[in-house]
Amino acid sequence: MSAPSDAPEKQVEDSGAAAGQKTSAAANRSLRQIAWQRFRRDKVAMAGAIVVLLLIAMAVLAPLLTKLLGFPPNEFHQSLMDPLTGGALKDPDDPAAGIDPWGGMSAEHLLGLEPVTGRDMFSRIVYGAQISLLVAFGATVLCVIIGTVLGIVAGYFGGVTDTIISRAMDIFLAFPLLLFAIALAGVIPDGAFGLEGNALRVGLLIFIIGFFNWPYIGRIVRGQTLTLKEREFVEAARSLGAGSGHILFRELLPNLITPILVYSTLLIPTNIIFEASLSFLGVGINPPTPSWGGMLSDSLDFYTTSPHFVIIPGLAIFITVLAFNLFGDGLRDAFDPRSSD
Amino acid sequence: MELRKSALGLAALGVSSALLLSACGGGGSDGGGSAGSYDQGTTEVVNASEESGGTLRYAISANMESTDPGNTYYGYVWNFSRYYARTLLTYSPEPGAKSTEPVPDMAAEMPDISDDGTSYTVKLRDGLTYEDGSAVTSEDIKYAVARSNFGEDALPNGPRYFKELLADSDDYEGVNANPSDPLAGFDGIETPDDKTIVFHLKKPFADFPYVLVQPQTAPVPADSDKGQQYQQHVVSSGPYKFEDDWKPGSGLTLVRNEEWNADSDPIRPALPDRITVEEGVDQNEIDQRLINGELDVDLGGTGLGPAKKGEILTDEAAKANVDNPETGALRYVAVNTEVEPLDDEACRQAVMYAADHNSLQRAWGGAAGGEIPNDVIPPTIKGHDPDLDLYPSEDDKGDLDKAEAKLEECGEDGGFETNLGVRSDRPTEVAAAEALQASLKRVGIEVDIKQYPSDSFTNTQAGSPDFVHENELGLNVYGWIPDWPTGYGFLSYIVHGDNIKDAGNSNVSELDDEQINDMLDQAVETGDEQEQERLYKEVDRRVMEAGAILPIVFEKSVLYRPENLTNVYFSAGYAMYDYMPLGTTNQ
Amino acid sequence: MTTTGTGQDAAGPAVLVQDLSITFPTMDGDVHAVDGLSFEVAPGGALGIVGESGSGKSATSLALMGLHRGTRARITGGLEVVGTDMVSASDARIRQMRGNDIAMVFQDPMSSLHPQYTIGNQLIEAYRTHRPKSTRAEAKARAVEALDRVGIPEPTRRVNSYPHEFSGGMRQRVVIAMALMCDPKVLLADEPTTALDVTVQAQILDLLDDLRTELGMALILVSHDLAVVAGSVDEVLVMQKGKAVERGEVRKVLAEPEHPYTQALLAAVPRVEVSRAQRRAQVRADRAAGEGRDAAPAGRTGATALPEADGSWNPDTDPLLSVDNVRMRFKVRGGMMGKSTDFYAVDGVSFDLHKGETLGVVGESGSGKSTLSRMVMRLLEPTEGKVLFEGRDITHISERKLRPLRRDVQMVFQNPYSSLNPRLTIGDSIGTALRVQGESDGKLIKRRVQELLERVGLEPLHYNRFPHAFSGGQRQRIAIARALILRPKLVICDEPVSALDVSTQDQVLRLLSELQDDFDLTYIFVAHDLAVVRQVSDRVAVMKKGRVVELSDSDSVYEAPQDEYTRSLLNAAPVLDPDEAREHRAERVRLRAGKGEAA
Amino acid sequence: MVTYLLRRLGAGVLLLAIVTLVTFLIFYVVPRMAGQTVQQLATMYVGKAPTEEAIQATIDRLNLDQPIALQFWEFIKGIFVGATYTFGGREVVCSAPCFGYSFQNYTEVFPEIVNRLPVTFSMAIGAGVIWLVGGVSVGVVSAIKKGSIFDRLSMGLALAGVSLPVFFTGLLSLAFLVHAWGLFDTPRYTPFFQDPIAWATGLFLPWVTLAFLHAAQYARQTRAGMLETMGEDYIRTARAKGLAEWKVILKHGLRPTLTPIVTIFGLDIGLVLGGAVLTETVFSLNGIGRYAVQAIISQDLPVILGVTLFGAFFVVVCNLIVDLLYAWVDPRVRVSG
Repeated sequence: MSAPSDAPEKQVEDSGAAAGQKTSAAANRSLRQIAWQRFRRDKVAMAGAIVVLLLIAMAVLAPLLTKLLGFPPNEFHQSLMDPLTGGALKDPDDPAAGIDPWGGMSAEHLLGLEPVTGRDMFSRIVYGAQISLLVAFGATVLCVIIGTVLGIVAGYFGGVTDTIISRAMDIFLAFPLLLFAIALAGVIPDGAFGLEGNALRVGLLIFIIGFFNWPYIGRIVRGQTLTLKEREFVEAARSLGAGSGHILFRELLPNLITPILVYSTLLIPTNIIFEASLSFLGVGINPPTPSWGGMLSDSLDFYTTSPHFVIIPGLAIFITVLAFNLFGDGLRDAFDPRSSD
Repeated sequence: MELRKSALGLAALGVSSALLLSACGGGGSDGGGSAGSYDQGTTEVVNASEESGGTLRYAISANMESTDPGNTYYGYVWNFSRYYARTLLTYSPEPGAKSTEPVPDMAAEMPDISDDGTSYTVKLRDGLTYEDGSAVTSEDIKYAVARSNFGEDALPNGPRYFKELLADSDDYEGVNANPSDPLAGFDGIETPDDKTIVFHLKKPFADFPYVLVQPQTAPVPADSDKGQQYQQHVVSSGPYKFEDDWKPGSGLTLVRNEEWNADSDPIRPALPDRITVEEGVDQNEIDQRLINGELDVDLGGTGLGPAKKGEILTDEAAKANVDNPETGALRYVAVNTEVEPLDDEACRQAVMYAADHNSLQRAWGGAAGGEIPNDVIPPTIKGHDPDLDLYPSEDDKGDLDKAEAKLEECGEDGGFETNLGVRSDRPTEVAAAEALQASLKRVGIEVDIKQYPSDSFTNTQAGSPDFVHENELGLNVYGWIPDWPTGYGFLSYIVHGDNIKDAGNSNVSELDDEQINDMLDQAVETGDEQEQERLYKEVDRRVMEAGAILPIVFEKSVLYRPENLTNVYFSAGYAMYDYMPLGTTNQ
Repeated sequence: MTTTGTGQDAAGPAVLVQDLSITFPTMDGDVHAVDGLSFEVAPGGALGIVGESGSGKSATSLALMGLHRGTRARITGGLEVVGTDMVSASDARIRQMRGNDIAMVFQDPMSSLHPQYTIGNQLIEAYRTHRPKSTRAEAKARAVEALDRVGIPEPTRRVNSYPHEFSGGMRQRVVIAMALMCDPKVLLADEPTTALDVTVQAQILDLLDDLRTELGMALILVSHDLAVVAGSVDEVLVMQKGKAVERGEVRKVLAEPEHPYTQALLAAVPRVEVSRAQRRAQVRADRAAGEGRDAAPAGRTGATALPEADGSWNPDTDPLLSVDNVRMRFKVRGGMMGKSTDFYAVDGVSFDLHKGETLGVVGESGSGKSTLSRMVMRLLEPTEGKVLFEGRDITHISERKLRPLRRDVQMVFQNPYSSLNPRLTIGDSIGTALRVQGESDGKLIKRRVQELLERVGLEPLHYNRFPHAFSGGQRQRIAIARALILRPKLVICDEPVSALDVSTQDQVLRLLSELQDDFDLTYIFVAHDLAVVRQVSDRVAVMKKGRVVELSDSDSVYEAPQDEYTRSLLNAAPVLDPDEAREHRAERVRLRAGKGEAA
Repeated sequence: MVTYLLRRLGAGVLLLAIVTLVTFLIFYVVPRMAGQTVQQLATMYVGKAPTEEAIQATIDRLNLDQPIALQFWEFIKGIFVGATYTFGGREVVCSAPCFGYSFQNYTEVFPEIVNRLPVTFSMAIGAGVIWLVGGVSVGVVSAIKKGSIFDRLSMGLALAGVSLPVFFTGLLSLAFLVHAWGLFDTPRYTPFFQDPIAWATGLFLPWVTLAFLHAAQYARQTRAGMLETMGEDYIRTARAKGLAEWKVILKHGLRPTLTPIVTIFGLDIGLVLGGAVLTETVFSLNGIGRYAVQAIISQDLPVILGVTLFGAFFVVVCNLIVDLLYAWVDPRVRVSG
């Protein structure tokens, strides 16, 4: 703790005419409007946002989509598959014609067929999005809740509270996270905490990812709170007689929403990858429910005969993560007061 | 032997590779230069040669279970450990059906059986020595049996047949109970002199020679025993010895044991000068290196991983280096006889009718992965009945009408719900589970797949009746390869009611049928082979009728024979290539 | 000390600017930062460029250094420095010029030095860039010399120090030393003292003046403050919105400004010689004139009345606020052993404050004036001493018990940009006070807030707008409204105008004065600007290092200062009259000669 | 300076202690809370003949029925003074630092980890150098050439890089570069001192795979930091001195930008040293990460515990080194701490 500076902030705003004039031009627009305008101009970010929306729509409308464009995700089509290698046949009526290098992609099966079972890849990808997004969003929400509450409390109260919470964040960051997550997912038996099957798996994934990733949000919120609490409006609120609760949630929180929003958007792709990694390592969702990471881990057995099985789930993860990253980056830039255009 | 299925895809991740070691299945190898033909090694010696020298290179996708012959249940260790640990008997070193016959190794000749069938006397050959030159004595063999079977701190990983079978030993508490005289009270084995060993059985047991094939009869000098740590350096009685101490995961190198006396050993030509084992190599990597000639044998013996298998089987030229033998393993779904509503035989039969065998076989890799079975006992074992077909259906896709009728019969019109346990890290088994789930759904049987780690599956989940009942695991994907290739060796553990255990239970169906139990007991007490075959066939039919075992495939492995490997053939006894005669043209 | 090879015409002007225009393209269209600017500076001459925010003065100085390159600024017109055209010269040529022919001193000494290199390293680098053949030792000797020249004590030792080991004033000296390394022909100082305290400012200005005369450099001094340039330049150029509105000899411009903007600017500058009474009288007169009638309450109309006779406060009654020997201790961590040491930000301050009075608190940074105001406000709990409000000891009472008291004591903060929550509408910001104090009738709150908004000169319609829609002056009005919504008795104004341009400053000061009349307020007015404090205060306390060194009625403090520190402060204050400024400078030189240099 | 270091050291030790405790609790207590009994736990380690006596013997041998606090104490004691175990009736001394014996294959945990360290170290060093040098230089060039084609391309690539899970790139490179097209040999570890060239070529693919992800992140971070630094006043000062632009960038711009990068680098390297789980598993490299995964699959608690602690240890040590570097890079830290 150091003495509060008495130094008057004498920075005269003369960073060039541009700044001055722009302020007045922007005066009648709210920050969000400005951000939205900037964001709209950012074509790449807009593309990201559109893909994100499409993905969410895809996940939500999965049953409808598969009804219209595909097959039930767990329906076998083994008559289309080569029994020996598991690959999709070029011509199901003529097994001798060999294996289709495109994995049986056709107007019926847009993304081809899963080796051996012949399940429709399109449906499985679409349903896989459900799990991926559900877990990623759930975990992000958990991160945000824990991170915000602890971050704001640490930042605002400082002292011992801050030390304890900051150390806790250090500890979480010092854990070999992935190891821990797989280990933990492995030691929890089915039926624990009154949950069973996929409800338990999803709950567990959300809990593990959320519980271990909150320090990322926590640190940002704490940092922002530290800066914000030096702002005079906090003192002003105190001098009006406002209590801590009022200051934390009425004065500070509204100012934190933007960074929280931005960073949770950027946390979602991290969480998607995390979920995929866990599924890949075999501690994900139960079969036959499809998950992207799980499909990828199954795919290595078939890369020689069905390369699409490696590529499609990988691309699904890649595109989703990329879209969220683009969206989040764009959001951050749009809200960044320093970005000049 | 323990039945393990290699989980190839994930092997790449190391995930399943930890679990995939297989007791059965074979490592690929093939005669040098002169390529054999497709499946030649299943029935003939390929690339026969007496050329010695060179380094024979093994690799395995996980870590070796153990090097200690007393502490292993994996077929590949049983096969491999013979390089440095000789057993009393071993499987006949020749291809085809004869490879399942026990022949003398350290024993001078086959055991002398007493008239009542309860005592087996074995004479040791002359010239048996350890790597330090000292002589192998009958007491060392008795000690080895004691350390691996008796007492609460017996070595944990091996079988316990001696404990079950030997007379006058129930009070014996193991080699650590009395440090001054470790064998005091162990009266089931007599060692009248250094060259004679007599086994006293509680009752006649016709398959006992097969028990003497197991590596637990390899001699261990009492003063070298370090409990589980003995695996670091097994004192060699064979043609090779450890170059350095073994640490799990860091590989093993064997060099020639100069004290080994070739005259005393009819089994091992001991061609290579050095033998190396690399552990923890990705399955695809192993396959690739076999194909490139950078490796000689896949130690695990389970054959090519799915990725390379697909590639090789579709390549006519490469196929010449492939053998596709039956491993003697049955992959099946254990239909539990206690969990409702499957406690009703009709409900189990409904499952049998509804299953789509074509789909299940595809999950196992199609025809190269195994044949669709109509009974339980594999074709290589006496008692197999090729004419049995209790649940016929068109194209093996299941008979839904019959299934529905059976459902009605057991009062579950329209189906029921149950759970299906499966080892999560074995993609093939998971695929089979999914296939079964899909086919049962056709008659309204809703199956929920529950995944468990394979390391604990037999001990604590599928192998724990309490767990099975509590979690209503009506179905479990399981597999069995016999510890020895007879009807009893195959059937007793998976269908004999007396073998239902609280933990580590392999009678996952919990089938306890008096008729079956009696017939099995009779079969193993009689020495009459025809009577045995009749009884086994009867049991086979009865098990199928009871619907306790839904066979998936009689498994086949796809073994690759590198061209620089000599004297390659498939040994049905170990369900993989016989490792002892192998030589290499690689220097 | 002639520089080699620049080949400039010694007779030509050092800087020649002709019809200079600088344009920035932005998403709202082009912004003309500078528009048709022309001036010249003779070798050894001094030009002051004065203007408020956005006048284009900084853009001009950056262009003079060629620092606009690499940005999107577009430049037209002529821009010559010692004969080289800075617009068309090659990048290499420009680099050769920088530091060598024209050097620059920047506004913020805290950030213009690289924090990770020693100052020696940075000075040597400046030298060897232009004297590649020189040895490191030569450059170091030169650096020590330059540091010595700008008045850094123990330059041989300090040359190895890092910037953070220096105070702000010292850092600015280092920056100047860096500028001097290669004997430039032109020294460009852009707001060189804005971030500094008044006494330090005086020292830096004196130093620049010295260097100019001694080394014969041309000086361009850019500032927002006419008073700062008054004593240091020969010629002054006043800029507004990118254009030069007036240019001429400094005395003439200051004495007889021609352009209305210059006039307004001059009028707005608070003058230290104007007393409280004069100021108050003028404000009231202006107000009366503006409203067309006498708006002040009865009994207060004496436009020429002296403060004592004003009757608005009476020293004999019980004081509204009584501060008794308060101290505020902070633990300062650091030092070599990581131990914390005690530091008293406020150390034994006592005073009484009566109803209707305005107490000015003046001091430089670190004097403890803000800490003092926060203790009175009970945002900080004093370590020792007592604070009595209306006779009640509030020194250590709890936050909960403090709440009702908050109605009576309020504060206006320094920085209107940070004192308003950017995420709350101004209506919410102001209304919060009522809500926190237990008022739940939304309509009532809104009505009262809107009334008050109108009173401080804003539209009631602004109720739902967010702070960013307002200018600095407007925001400060909002902050004042927030402070007044609870009808407090005492308002503490902590540097309320220091972040504002001079013209806005004047308006806000007037508003505060009017409100004091209307709402019967008592003020504690904290500021570093002596002139501002004099104009608003009945009594003035001068603080230095946590202590009050002088406390008296304002006229006596200003006209007959008792304490030496007060005198040096007054002496350092920039004045508008160039002659007076020079007198002050001479006086300072005498003082310094007496006791040695200290910054 | 010394105090500063001591303080950081103390904090690190405390951190390790807490990590140990928490890890211990999670693996020994959480499963119990979720309903696992001591018998069930022991059944996993009893081997192939899980009779009641054998299970009881296992419980006794592994002390599973002792109070958790006591088990924890024994564990901690083992680290400092070693411990004695009984296997198959034989006493085995496990000298300090003893992290216990594997429940599954009876090997001492500590030497097992140490054995695998060279692999993991090699991974971390190679990949770390690639991603640091690659990421930072791309970031710097992008920042300087902001808006250029290079900037757009490399930032596009970087964004793709951070969006590609390492197991996907790893699988792709294995499936196609190695197996299908045969452009590379299958990655494998050769000890550096045995054959440095084989060491580098054998690990090249894993390095690049792991580095790609991080390099992308570093490039983005460097670029952002560089853009921010280049807007600082002292950069303007440096330019005003007439310094050549490259010198402004490399001497004045890069150093402050690197300061936060060093912090992240320390943390990342620490995490990789604790086991690049995915990379090591994908490429079947026998490092700590793969050891850990295998231990997790076989539920081998002492190994899981040991590896986790090692991982945390590396993170803490690397952070400590970062703190030192920090003091070196940024003189302000030296005083204030």
